[in-house]
Amino acid sequence: MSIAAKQEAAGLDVEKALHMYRGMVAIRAFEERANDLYTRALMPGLAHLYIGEEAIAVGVCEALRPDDYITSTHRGHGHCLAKGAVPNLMFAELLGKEAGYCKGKGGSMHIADPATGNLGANAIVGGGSTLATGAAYASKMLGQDRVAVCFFGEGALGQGVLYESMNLAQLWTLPVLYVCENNMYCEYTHYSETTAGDIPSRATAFGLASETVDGQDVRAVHAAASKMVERARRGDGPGFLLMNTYRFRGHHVGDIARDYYRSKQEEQRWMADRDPIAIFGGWLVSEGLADKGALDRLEKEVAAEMDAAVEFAKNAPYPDAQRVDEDVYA
Amino acid sequence: MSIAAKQEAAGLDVEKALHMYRGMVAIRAFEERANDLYTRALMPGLAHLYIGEEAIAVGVCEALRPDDYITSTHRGHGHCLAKGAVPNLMFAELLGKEAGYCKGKGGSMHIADPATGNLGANAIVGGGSTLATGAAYASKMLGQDRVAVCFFGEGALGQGVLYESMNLAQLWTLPVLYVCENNMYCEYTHYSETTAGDIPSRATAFGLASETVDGQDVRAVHAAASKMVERARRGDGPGFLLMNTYRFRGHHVGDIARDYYRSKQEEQRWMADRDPIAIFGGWLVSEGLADKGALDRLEKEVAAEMDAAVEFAKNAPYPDAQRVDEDVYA
Amino acid sequence: MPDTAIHPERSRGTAVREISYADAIREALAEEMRRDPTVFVIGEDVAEAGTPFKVVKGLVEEFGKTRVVDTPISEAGFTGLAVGAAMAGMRPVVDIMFGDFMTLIMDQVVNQAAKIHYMSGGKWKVPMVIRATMGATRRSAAQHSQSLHAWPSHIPGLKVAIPSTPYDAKGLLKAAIRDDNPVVVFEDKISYAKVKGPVPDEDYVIPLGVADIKREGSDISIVATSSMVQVALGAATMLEEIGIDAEVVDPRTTWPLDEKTLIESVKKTSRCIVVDEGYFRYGVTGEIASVIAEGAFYDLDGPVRRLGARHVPIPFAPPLEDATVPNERDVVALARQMCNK
Amino acid sequence: MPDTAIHPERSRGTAVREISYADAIREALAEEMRRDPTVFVIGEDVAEAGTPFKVVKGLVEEFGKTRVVDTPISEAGFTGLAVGAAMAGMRPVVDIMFGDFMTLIMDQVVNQAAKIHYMSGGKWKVPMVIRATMGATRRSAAQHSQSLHAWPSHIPGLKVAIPSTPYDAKGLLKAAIRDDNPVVVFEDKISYAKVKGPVPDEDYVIPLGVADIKREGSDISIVATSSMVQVALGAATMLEEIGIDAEVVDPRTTWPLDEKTLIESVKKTSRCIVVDEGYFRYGVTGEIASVIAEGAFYDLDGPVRRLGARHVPIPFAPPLEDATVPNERDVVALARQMCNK
Ligand SMILES: Cc1ncc(C[n+]2csc(CCOP(=O)(O)OP(=O)(O)O)c2C)c(N)n1
Ligand SMILES: Cc1ncc(C[n+]2csc(CCOP(=O)(O)OP(=O)(O)O)c2C)c(N)n1
Ligand SMILES: [Mg+2]
Ligand SMILES: [Mg+2]
Repeated sequence: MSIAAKQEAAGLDVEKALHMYRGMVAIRAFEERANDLYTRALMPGLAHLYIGEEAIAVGVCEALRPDDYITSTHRGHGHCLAKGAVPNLMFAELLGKEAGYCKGKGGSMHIADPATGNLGANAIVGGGSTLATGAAYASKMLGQDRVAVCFFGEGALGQGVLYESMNLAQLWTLPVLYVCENNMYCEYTHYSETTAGDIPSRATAFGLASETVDGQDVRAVHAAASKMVERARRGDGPGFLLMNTYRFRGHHVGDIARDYYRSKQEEQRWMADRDPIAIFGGWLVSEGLADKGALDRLEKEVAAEMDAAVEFAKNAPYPDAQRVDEDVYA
Repeated sequence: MSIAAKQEAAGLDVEKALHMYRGMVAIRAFEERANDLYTRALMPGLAHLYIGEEAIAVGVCEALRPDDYITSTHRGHGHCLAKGAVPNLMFAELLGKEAGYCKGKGGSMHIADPATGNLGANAIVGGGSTLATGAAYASKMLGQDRVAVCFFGEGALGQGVLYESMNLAQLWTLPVLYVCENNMYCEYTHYSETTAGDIPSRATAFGLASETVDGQDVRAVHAAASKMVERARRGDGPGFLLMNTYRFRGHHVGDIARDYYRSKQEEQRWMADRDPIAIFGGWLVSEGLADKGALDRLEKEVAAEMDAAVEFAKNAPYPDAQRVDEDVYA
Repeated sequence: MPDTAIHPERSRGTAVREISYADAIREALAEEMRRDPTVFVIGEDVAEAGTPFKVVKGLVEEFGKTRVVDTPISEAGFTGLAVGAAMAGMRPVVDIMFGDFMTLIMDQVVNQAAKIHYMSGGKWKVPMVIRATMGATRRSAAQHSQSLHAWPSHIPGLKVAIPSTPYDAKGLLKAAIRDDNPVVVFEDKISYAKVKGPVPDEDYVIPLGVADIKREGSDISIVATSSMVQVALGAATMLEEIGIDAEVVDPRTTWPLDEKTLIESVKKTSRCIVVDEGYFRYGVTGEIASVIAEGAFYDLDGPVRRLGARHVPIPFAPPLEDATVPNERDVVALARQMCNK
Repeated sequence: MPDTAIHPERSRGTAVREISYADAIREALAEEMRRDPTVFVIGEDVAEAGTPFKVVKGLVEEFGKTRVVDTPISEAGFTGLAVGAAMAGMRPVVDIMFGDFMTLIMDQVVNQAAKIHYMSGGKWKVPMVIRATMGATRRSAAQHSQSLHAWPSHIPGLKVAIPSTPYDAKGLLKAAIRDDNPVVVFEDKISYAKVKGPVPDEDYVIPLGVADIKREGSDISIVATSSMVQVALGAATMLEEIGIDAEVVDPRTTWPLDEKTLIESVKKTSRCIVVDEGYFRYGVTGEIASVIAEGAFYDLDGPVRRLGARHVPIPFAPPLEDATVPNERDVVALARQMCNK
């Protein structure tokens, strides 16, 4: 069967698959450019890259509607893009420009956008957990069927408010999904030094449905998320997904000398064997749903789009200093 | 066999049993007098009575050494007495007198006493959880083998910091025991409205050893607590005990009209069938370890002691107003 | 529905009923819940119990348990939930039973609610109210007696109201609920039942940021907040007897702060005492006194003086606790000294 | 072990080495940990990583992981644990990576640590230190840039230090660790690497509650805290050129507050600016300005003036963030205006 024929046979799923592939490639390309902007001292603040974890944001957000909600973290570029943010306004925000999503007031750690249901990246670890729960609460009270997804790193398992949130969500059967990205490190500390017991039990103890997923496999992520999202949307209550993954880079761009907390070999093993883009690309090709050439072309397209977005952001002006007093009060 | 012979056969255990019986009777007698002082407007503030839950404080504290630590709650009289506090200084504190445990500065909700390892009753729900964990931490760092017990109502399961504490305790194998007194109500709300999932799992999720106990049976409480305390003392880490119990009275003395949140029948059922003192007294008599007369005499003795303590407190002077500025800084 | 009246000034003459501070608050909530289906009340024991202070008693009967929501003892959790719900279209009114528990929700209030509008470049809004109590002398000891309104007053993005009368409590709370920003309202526990006053029947709001002259006078300005307004008025009556005519000014909101009214009062009287029930040091009086001292410096006869709660945790014993909060005698003594009488 | 020197005054001449603010803090910790085995450091990424600011780097190598303790991201949990540990015989030094996370620990600090000594009638002690950072202009945006030292300064039972120099940072931190009360020390993030200064080799402490005159002058007093001390000194140099002789006074601790030194300086100069990096409103400047205005009223040429961070959440964009924190130009402009030059 030709690729076209196979694609036709697979129908809508192929479109979705290619959309997810493109989404992961876009995040990777975005983050590479953020890295570059940062190292060239064009991006102020800190840059926490999502490279290596793309399958999670993409697989989960592919299961969401545009009007569904997400909350994100300090490592939030991937979630924001996957939920529909456009790269030029994101880069502009990363550079602190007036054209950015938050008029330059938020920066990398605070991208927010009502139009795509993005309640905001959040620089307080665990900070999104109550916000997502609250959006789910509003959805239910307003008789909507919008679902809220709370993305967080396994570090947030240390914040008690997460348990308060899960308890409320389960008590009130709220349409919220807690997605724990266990990339094995909180900053410079291995999660085994910070996490006693067993992660999924921390959700099932409160009665939540829970599943553990290979976070490098976008198909697995998407399948699990779809199930949980539909369940929540139906009114069957909150869910918890433990995503096992890995942060390919440092905690932030400046975190270079990392041997004191993790080995080069470990990093290389993950990058070689467990790259979510390579895994999914390989699958697409082996299933005959796309050929290497097409994927390469897609990557080039994305690269061009990202380069243009970077140019847009670089050329965009900073906000006037007097804007500082605006937007404090609504 | 005569009672004396039976007692001799049972050896030390009888002494312990009678000590526990006396402890429960003392708490009951103390609380009845607190109730009386309060309703006669002699006790300022609020009075949260422990009546009905005596077996827990007594059964647990009987497993502790004098130098072990406890933290207590707003409903703390029972814990303090069981850990060795003397009634006259407690009543004096309840009345805000200079002679009280805290020179009148703490009151009913803040009885504290280094001499008996009492880190303090605490009016912040869940507030004791980190303090007990910290005392256990100090014990371990200082190479002592002191154990810390954190008493709390099931309402504290709503406070995230409890989960933070249990995680730390398990990670660092601390000698601390979390004792959850599920008396089924947080103030005026049934615990099923506030508690999703399953209580013991909230501890086992963090890896803690856990056991569910009939909190009206002081022997069961004592057995479970002894096991957990010895385990902790040996260095085998923290434990969690879920004690099922019932608050015989209102949330505080002024909480009279209670039908809107619980029925008279429910209360009467518990008082008739599940009174911890009656249950244990009955057992002592049926096992032939004490006779009714002896128990009655003991009750009278306790009553006299409590009456004297109340007199002491009533006659004790208030602190001078200028004392207000003392003890702010050490 | 008739148009809402905007009353920047204290009601004078229009009111016919005398109701309590607690009743006024309950009325404000009920009216706003009727007016706007997105308003809901959330907190511990707010439904059938109506809180330990009974201040929201009766609401659950009218609005049901989905709009008067009992929570677990999870102050951080349900306050944060309210922030998210506010972003997503609701207007939550959070009940913090004791203002001392503000300690548990500062992250949700300060790092989230207060900043989300700004951090998002004005895109998200957080229209929510936090009702917390304040006030000592209830023998509730150190963890249930604090007046922590200075903390949120310090934080850009928050508004803070501290009503002293039933009229103000109702009008400010209604304004807070309609405001598109997070507003923290501190209610004095003692005033709930003790303070009664005229409240008009008709719908009205009091704009946030407008001070009210509770008593006019020419010799000295007493700027007083919350429970201290009653103290100041009592002191003013006593001062009148010895020929000192005190003006009592109630800022009503610490933020926005009606600097103009405060400064003008002091320009007129040339003397000023600021009295507040919060801890004295680094509290509300420092800011207000500084604003007045800057704005009315050349009209001042002497320094602006301040009274606040003693620099001690609130003790339990009645004679000790009574020594911690400013009272009428303290105000009178200071005013006499300042007026050389 | 030689006796500890008590240096109420800024080191003058005895010091031979110039070290950074971060190094001074690390030295203080190391020396106290050597001196007293009950002292330990606890916080996120404090061990091998030495915190993101590298300020405690190296301690784990000397003292091991049982005394330099990496924690989960549980600020409330480990701060509360430290309170309990302090009661039970230890002297914990808690590391709060960003002062913004004070929001998460206020209950442990304010309702527990600050009150336990008092509530227990003086029986329990809580000898612990909380080290938190402060300071903006690092492009860290609204949740990682705040200077929240006004909050604990408001609370009886706490002491609060805000060192501005390596010398002060070391001496105050050592005093804080030896103090039997909970002490919150706010360290300016920018100063860690940027500010260097003389620090003597020998053991010394600086008593909490003693201000330091960082520069003597006769025309105007600039009372400055933490990062603002460098700003004030820079401004003083610029003012000197136009003939204004500014005195720069650093309270070093907001509580206890050395009122006497502040007031005396202003009595001498008759003009005063108070400058602090925290949010302007209801912050540190209000209290200090009020204390000075009360104490030096009759010597003042004009009102005490204040500079603080703008009343906005800290924005990310550099031109916006730079507009939020007082700088040398602001101080100079205000001083010129006050001195009519
Ligand atoms: C409440 C809070 N504490 C500490 C920090 C500092 N901090 C930023 S990211 C981070 C580690 C987060 O780890 P994790 O949640 O696993 O997310 P990851 O970075 O691995 O994606 C820490 C400690 C913070 N931002 N918020
Ligand atoms: C953090 C906090 N929130 C709320 C309260 C008010 N409050 C005092 S006791 C109580 C109920 C506690 O219930 P539980 O923990 O089950 O203990 P019980 O009274 O049943 O012994 C509440 C909500 C408080 N003291 N502390
Ligand atoms: Mg992680
Ligand atoms: Mg209970």
